[in-house]
Amino acid sequence: MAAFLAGIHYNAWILPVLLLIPTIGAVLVWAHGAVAGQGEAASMTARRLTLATFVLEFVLSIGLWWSLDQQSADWQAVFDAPWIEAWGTRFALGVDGLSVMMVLLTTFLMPLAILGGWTSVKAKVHAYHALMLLLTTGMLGVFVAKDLFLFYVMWEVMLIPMYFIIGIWGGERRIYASLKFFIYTMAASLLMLVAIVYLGIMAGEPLGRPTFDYDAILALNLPPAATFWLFGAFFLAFAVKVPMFPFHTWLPDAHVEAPTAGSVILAGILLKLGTYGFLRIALPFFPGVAMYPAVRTAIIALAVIGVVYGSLVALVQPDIKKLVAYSSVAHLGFVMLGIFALTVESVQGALMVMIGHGLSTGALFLLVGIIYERTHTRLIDAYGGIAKVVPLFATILTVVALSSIGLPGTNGFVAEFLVMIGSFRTYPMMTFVSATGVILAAAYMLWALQRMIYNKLDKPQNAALRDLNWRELGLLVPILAGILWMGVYPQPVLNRMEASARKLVTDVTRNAERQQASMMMGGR
Amino acid sequence: MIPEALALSAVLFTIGAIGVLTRRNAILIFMCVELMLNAVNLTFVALSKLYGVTGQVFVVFVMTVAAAEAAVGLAIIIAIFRHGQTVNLKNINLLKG
Amino acid sequence: MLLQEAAGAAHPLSGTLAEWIWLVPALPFLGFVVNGLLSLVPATHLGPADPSAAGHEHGQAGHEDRGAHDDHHHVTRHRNAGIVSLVGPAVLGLAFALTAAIFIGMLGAHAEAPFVRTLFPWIVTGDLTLNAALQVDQLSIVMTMVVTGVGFLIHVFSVGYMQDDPGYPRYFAYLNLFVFFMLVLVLGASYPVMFVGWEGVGLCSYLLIGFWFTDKANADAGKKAFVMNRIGDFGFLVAMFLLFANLGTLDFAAVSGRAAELGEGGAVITAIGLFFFLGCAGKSAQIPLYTWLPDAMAGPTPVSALIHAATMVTAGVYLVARSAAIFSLTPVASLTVALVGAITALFAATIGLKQWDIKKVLAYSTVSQLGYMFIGVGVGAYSAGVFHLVTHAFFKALLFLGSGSVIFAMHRAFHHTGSHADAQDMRNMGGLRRFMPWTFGLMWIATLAIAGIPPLSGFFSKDEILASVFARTSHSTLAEASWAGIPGSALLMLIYVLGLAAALLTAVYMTRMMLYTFHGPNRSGDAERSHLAEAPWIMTIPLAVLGVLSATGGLINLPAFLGAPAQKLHHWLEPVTGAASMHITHGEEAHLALGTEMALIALAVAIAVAGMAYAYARLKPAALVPKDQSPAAHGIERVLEHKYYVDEIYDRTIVRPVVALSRRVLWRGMDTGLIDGLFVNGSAYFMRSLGWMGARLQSGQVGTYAWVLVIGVLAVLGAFSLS
Amino acid sequence: MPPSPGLFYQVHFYLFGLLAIASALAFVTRKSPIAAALWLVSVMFNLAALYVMMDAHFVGAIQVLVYAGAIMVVFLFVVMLLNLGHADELSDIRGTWGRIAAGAVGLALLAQIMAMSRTRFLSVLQPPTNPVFGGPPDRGAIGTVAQPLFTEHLLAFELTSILLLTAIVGAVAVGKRKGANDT
Repeated sequence: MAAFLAGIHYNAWILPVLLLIPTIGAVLVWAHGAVAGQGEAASMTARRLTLATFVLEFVLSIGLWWSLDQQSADWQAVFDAPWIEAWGTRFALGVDGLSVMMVLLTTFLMPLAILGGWTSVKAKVHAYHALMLLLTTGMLGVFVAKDLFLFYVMWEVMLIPMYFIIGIWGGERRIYASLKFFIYTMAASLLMLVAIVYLGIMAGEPLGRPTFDYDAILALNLPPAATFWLFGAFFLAFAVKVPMFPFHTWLPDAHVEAPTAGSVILAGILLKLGTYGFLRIALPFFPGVAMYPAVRTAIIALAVIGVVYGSLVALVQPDIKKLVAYSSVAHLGFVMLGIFALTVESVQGALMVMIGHGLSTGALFLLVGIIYERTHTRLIDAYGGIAKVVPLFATILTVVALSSIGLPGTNGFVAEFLVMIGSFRTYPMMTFVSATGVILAAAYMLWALQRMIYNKLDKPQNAALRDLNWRELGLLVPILAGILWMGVYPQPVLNRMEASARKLVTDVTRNAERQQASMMMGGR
Repeated sequence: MIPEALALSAVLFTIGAIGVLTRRNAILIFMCVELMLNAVNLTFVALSKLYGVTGQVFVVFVMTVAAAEAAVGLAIIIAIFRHGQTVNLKNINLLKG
Repeated sequence: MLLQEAAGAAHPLSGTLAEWIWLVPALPFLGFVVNGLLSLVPATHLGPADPSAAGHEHGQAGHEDRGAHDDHHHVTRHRNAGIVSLVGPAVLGLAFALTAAIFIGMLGAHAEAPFVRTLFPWIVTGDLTLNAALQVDQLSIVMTMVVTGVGFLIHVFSVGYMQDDPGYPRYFAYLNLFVFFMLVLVLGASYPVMFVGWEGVGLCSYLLIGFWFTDKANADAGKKAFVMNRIGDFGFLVAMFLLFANLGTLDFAAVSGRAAELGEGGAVITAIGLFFFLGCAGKSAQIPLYTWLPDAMAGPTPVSALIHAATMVTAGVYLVARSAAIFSLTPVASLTVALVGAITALFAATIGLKQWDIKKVLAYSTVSQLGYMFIGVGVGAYSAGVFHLVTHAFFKALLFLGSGSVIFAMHRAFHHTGSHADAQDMRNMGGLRRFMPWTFGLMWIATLAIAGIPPLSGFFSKDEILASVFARTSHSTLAEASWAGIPGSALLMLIYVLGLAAALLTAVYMTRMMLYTFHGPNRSGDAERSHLAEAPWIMTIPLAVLGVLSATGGLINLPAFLGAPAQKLHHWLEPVTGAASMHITHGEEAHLALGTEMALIALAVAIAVAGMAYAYARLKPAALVPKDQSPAAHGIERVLEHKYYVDEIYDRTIVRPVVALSRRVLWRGMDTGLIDGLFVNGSAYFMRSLGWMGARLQSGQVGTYAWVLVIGVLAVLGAFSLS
Repeated sequence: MPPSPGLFYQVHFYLFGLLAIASALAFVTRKSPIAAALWLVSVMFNLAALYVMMDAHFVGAIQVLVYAGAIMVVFLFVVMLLNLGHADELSDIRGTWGRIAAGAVGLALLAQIMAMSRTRFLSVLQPPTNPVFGGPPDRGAIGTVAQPLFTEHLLAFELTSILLLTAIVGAVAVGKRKGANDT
C-alpha cells in the first residue's frame, strides 16, 4: 500500500486536495441550492452530494495512515506555494505525528455527522450542508497549516460556519449561545493574531520582509520578557477553545443549542483545536515560559480543577446535553494535564484522549440527537425505563457511556491510563486528585444512564418509542468499532504518534532549561 | 478706568450665563445670549483704548453677527412654535440621541 | 527461591497445553458472543401485541420478576432457551476441562518461575511496555480451577433457576462475560491486564445486579455496586502509578523480583500496599466499602452465588496474594489488612445475627468470611488465605445455591396461589425439612463446614488461619513492627481474639438461619404448603457436588502435624508466595509446638460447638410469625436489623453534601453565577450601561447642553488658572 | 499708565456701571418676557453711555441704533406675535434647585475670571508698552472706526454683508408659513 501511494506521489498533492474538495463541494451544493430551489428532492440531492464529498474525503485521507513515515518526527507530505508576497505568507501545509490522527478523526466524523443530521435538518438544507463543507476546510486547514498566518486564517474560517450552524439551526436560545460562542473565541483569538504578527515580523527581520514559516519562527530566540506576553496571548486563545476551567461557560450553551451534527463536530473536533494549538505552537515556541515552574503548575492546577469541577457539575445537570458538555470539560482537563506534565506517555495519552473523546462524545451526541428526534426533550427525567422499549439504543448508549467513563477494553481507559501514569511521574499530587475524576465520571454517567434507560417505564409517551433504524445503526457501528479497536489494540495509533511526541518532549525540556537559564541571567 | 470696565463686563457676562441656564423660554434664552454679547462688546471697547481702534471695528462685526443670529433664531422659534405651539425648551427635544 | 526471569523457550511448561491458556478465557467470551446474539432474537413466541415481542437485544420487556418483591406476571420462556442452556454451561465445562489438563501437566513439571504467554503488545510507548499477556503459575491455576469449576456448577444450577425468565440469553451472556473477565483478572500477567479484568467484573456485577432493571431498587443497587467498586479501582490505579513511577514496570514477575528496591517498610512501599488494599476493600467488600454487597442481593441468586460469594469478591484476596512480595516488605500495610479484615469479620457477623432475608444473612456471612481471608493474607500466611478462599467458595456457593432452590420453591408456591408474600424472608419459611430433604441435608453440611466443625473443610481452613495468626504473634516482622503506636504482637493477639469471636457468631447466625428455614412449623401459609416441593434435579445435582467438595475440601491442606499428606496447597504455592511468607517469619517455616496447636484446635472446635448449642437452645422457631404480622424490632435489635444505619450515614455525610455542593455552590454559584453572571454577561451588561449613559447625554434638552457647556468652560478656565 | 480721569468721569462711570448691573439682574429675574426685554434695553442704553465715555462714540451710537433699536424691537415683535406675554404659562425659571445651582455656577465663573486676572498673562496678552490713549480725535467719531474698517478689514466687512443677506433669506424661508404653492 505504501509503495502504491509513493508511486502516485500521494504525499505531494494530498493535503491541498484535502482542503480543496470540501470548498468545491460547498460551492457546488450552494449553487445547486440556488438553482434547484428548496424542494424535498433538491434537499435530498444536497445531502447525498455532501455525503459523497465527505466519503471521498475520508477515502483519500486514509492514504495518510499508510504514507506517514512512523520513524521521522518532522513535517511530511509538505506542500508549499506562495500566497501573499508582500506579507511573506505562504500557503504551506504539512502533517506529522501530532496532526495526522486529528485529520483522520475529522474526515471520519464528518460523514457520520451528516448522516446524524439526515432527517433532523429540514430547513435551508443547502446552506446547512455548504456551511458544513466550509467548516471542514477550516478545521483541516488548522490541523495541516505549516504557516502561522494560514493557521490563523483557517482558525477564523472554521469559526464562522460554526456560528451560523448554531445560530440558524440551533435550539431555542441559539442566538445567545452562538453569539457568546463567537465573541468568546473571537476576542481571545485577536490577541493571538497580534502575537502571530509580532512573531512574523521578528522572524522576518533578516529577510527584510515578515515570514510566518513555522520552522523559521521556531528557530527564533526572543527576549525573555516578550516570550511571557506572547505565551499569554496564545494561552488565552487556546484556553478558551480547549475550554479550560474559567473560560468554559460557552461550551454548555453552545452544545445545548447546537443541532446534532453541530454538537458532534463541536465536541469531536473543534475542542481539540485548542489542545492541538498548545502542542503545536504554545509549547514548542515558548518552552521557557511554558515550563516555568509557576506557570506550569498553575496550568496543571487549572486542568485538574477542570477535571474535578467538570465532573461535579455534570453530576447535577438536568439536561443530558449539558451533562455531556461538562463531561467534555473534564476529559479536556485530562488532556491539558497530559500535555503539561510533559512525559512521553502523558503526551501520547493526551493525544489518545483527544481522539478517544472525539469518538465517545461524538457517539454520545449522535445518540442524544437520535432520541431527541423522537421525543424532542433533552431532560433526563423525561425518560425512564426505555431499555425495555428501545433495547438496541439502550445497549449502544451503555457501551458508549462506559467508554466515556474509561472502562478497560474501551478507548477511554487506554487514554486516561496513559495520561495519568505519565503525569504521575512529574506531578504525583495533581494526578492523584485528577484520578478522583475517574470515580466522579462513573457516578454522573451511570446515574444519568440509570435515570434514562433503567428504572420503571412510567411515562406513557416513552412506551411507543421506535428503536434504531438502519441509517442510525450504520451511523453508530463504525464509531463502536473505533472505540473497541482503540481499546483493545491501540498500538498502531500509538506508533504513529510516538516519534512526534518524543521529539516534542525532548525539544521542549531541552529548550526550557536553556531559556530559563538565559532568563535568570538576563533577568526581567 | 479699564479694570472697572472689564469687571463690569465679567459680571454682565455671568448674569447672562445664569439667565441662559435658568430660563426655559427659548426667546428669553436668546435675549440672555444678547446680553452676553453686549458684555463682550464692552470688553472690546474697553480694551480698544489700549490696543487701538480695531477693537471697535470688531464690535461692529459682533453686532452684525448678533443681528443675523437673532433674525434666524427667531425665525426658527416661530417655525417651532407653529409646529408645537410651545417655546418651552423642555418639550422641544426632537434632537434626542 | 528468587523468581528469576523465565527463559521463554527453556520453561518446562512451554510447548505443553499451557500454550493454550488463552483458550480458557476465550471460551467464555465465545459463549458471551453466542448468547448475546441469541438474546438479540425476539424473546418469546407470543403474539405481536405483547411489547416484549417487539424488543430484541434486551428483549425480555414483559419479563416476569423472579426476585422477591414483584407483582404477578405470566411466565414466558425464551424461544432459544434450549441452545443457550447448552452453550452457556458447555463453554464453562470445556474451560474447566482444559484448566484441569493444564493443572495435571503442571503437577509433573513443578515449574519454579511463572510461564508468561504473550498474545500481542497492548500499550507500548515511551518507557511503558505493556503486553496483553497471560501468566500460568501455581496461584493463578488454582484460582482458575475454582472460577471455572464452581462457575460451571453455578451455570448448571442457573439453567434450572432462570429457565422461565424471558431474559434467559441475556442472563447467560452476562454470566459468560463475567467469567471471561474473571479469568482475565486471574490469569493476567501484569497489573494493568489484571485491572482490565478487575473493572470488567465490576461491570458485569453492575449488569447482573441490575438484571431486572425495571425495578428502581435493583438498578440503584447495581449503580451503587459499580460506583463503590470504582472507588476501590481508584486505589488500585494510584498503586499502579506509584509502582510505575518507582520501578518503571508493572509485570508481576518483574515487580515481585525487584520489590526490595522499594525499600523495606519505607513510605513508598507502604503507600503502595495501602492503596492496593483500598482496591481490595472496594472489590472484596471490606469496611468501609462493604455496603454494596448486601444490596447486591437484588440480583438473581446464582449471580449472588457466583459473583458475590465464590469469585469476584475473592479478587481482593488474590491481589494481596499475588503481590505478596510487596506486602511482606511492609509490616504496617500487612497489619492494616489483617486488622481491617478482623474488624470486618466481627462487624459483619454481628449484623448477620438479626437479618431476616435469607440472602442478606449469607451476604453478611460472606463479608465476614472475606474478613477472615484478609486476616490470613494480612499476616503473611498467603497459602492459608487462599486455602480458606477455596473452601469458602465451595460451602458459600452451596449455601447460596441452597437458598436459591429454597427461594425457587417458595416463589413457585406463592406463584400458584398468587400471594405477594416475600419469597426470601425466613419468617415466611419454616419447617421446609419435610418438603426439601435434599436441600436440607446439603445445607446442613455447608453450615457445619462454615461453622468450623471438623472434619469438614471450613474447620481446616479457618483453623489454619487462626493458627498462623497465633504463630506470628511472636518472632515475625509483623510482631516487631508497630502499627500507629500499638506493638505488632499485641495487635496480632487482638486479631486472633476478634477472629475467635467472629467464629462464634458465625456458628450462631448460621444455625439461626437453618433453624428458622428448615426446622419448626411451616409459616408460608396453608394454600401454598401443598405446592412446596424439592427443586428440580438440575438444581440439586450441583448442590450435591458442592456438598461433597465442602465435606472433603479439607484434604487440600491438612494441618502440618498430620505428617506426609499435610500442607499440600502450602507446598504447591511455595514458588509463588513461599519467599514472601518466609520473609515475614524471618526465613524459617512458622511452626507451633504440637501442644499449643492441639490446644488451639480444641479451642476453635469448642467455640463452634458452643455457638451452635447456644443458638439451638435460645432460638424458638415455633414462636416465629410470618413477616406481615411480626412486630417491629426495637433497641439493639432494630439497630442490627438496620445494619447500624451505615447506608443512611454514608448517604447523609457523603452523597447528599456532594450533590448539594455541586448543585448549589459549583453549578449555580460558580458557573452560572460567577463566571457567566459576573464576567461574561456582566461585561456585556457593563458595555450596555456605558452606552445608556452616553444616550442620556444626548437627551435633546437644549438646557442640559447649556449646562454642560458652562461646566466645560469652568473646567477649562479652572485648568488654565491652576496651571 | 493712562492719566487718572477726573472725579466727574469716575462718578458717572460707576453710575452707569451699577445701573447696567441692576437692570441686568432685573432682566434675568423677570417672569414676563416683555418686562425682561425692556430691562435688557435699559442695560444696552447704559452700555452705550459707557462706550461714549470710553471715546467709542460711533460704537455707542450703533449700540443704541442697531442693538437696542433694531434687534430688541424684533424680539419684542416676536414675543407679541407668539402671544407669549402672560407670565404664568412660562414660569420657566426652573425651581429653587435650578437657580441655586445657576447662581453657584455664576459665582464660580466670576471667581475664576477674577482669579485669572491676577495670574501672570501669557506674553501675547501683555498690554502693549505704548498704549494709544484715546486716539487722535482728528478723524472724528465715525472716521476713527471707518478707516480701518474699509482698509484692513474690508474682506470681513464684505463677508458680514453676505452673512446678513443669507440671514434674511434664511429667516424668511424658515418663518414662511407652509403655503399651497410651496415647492
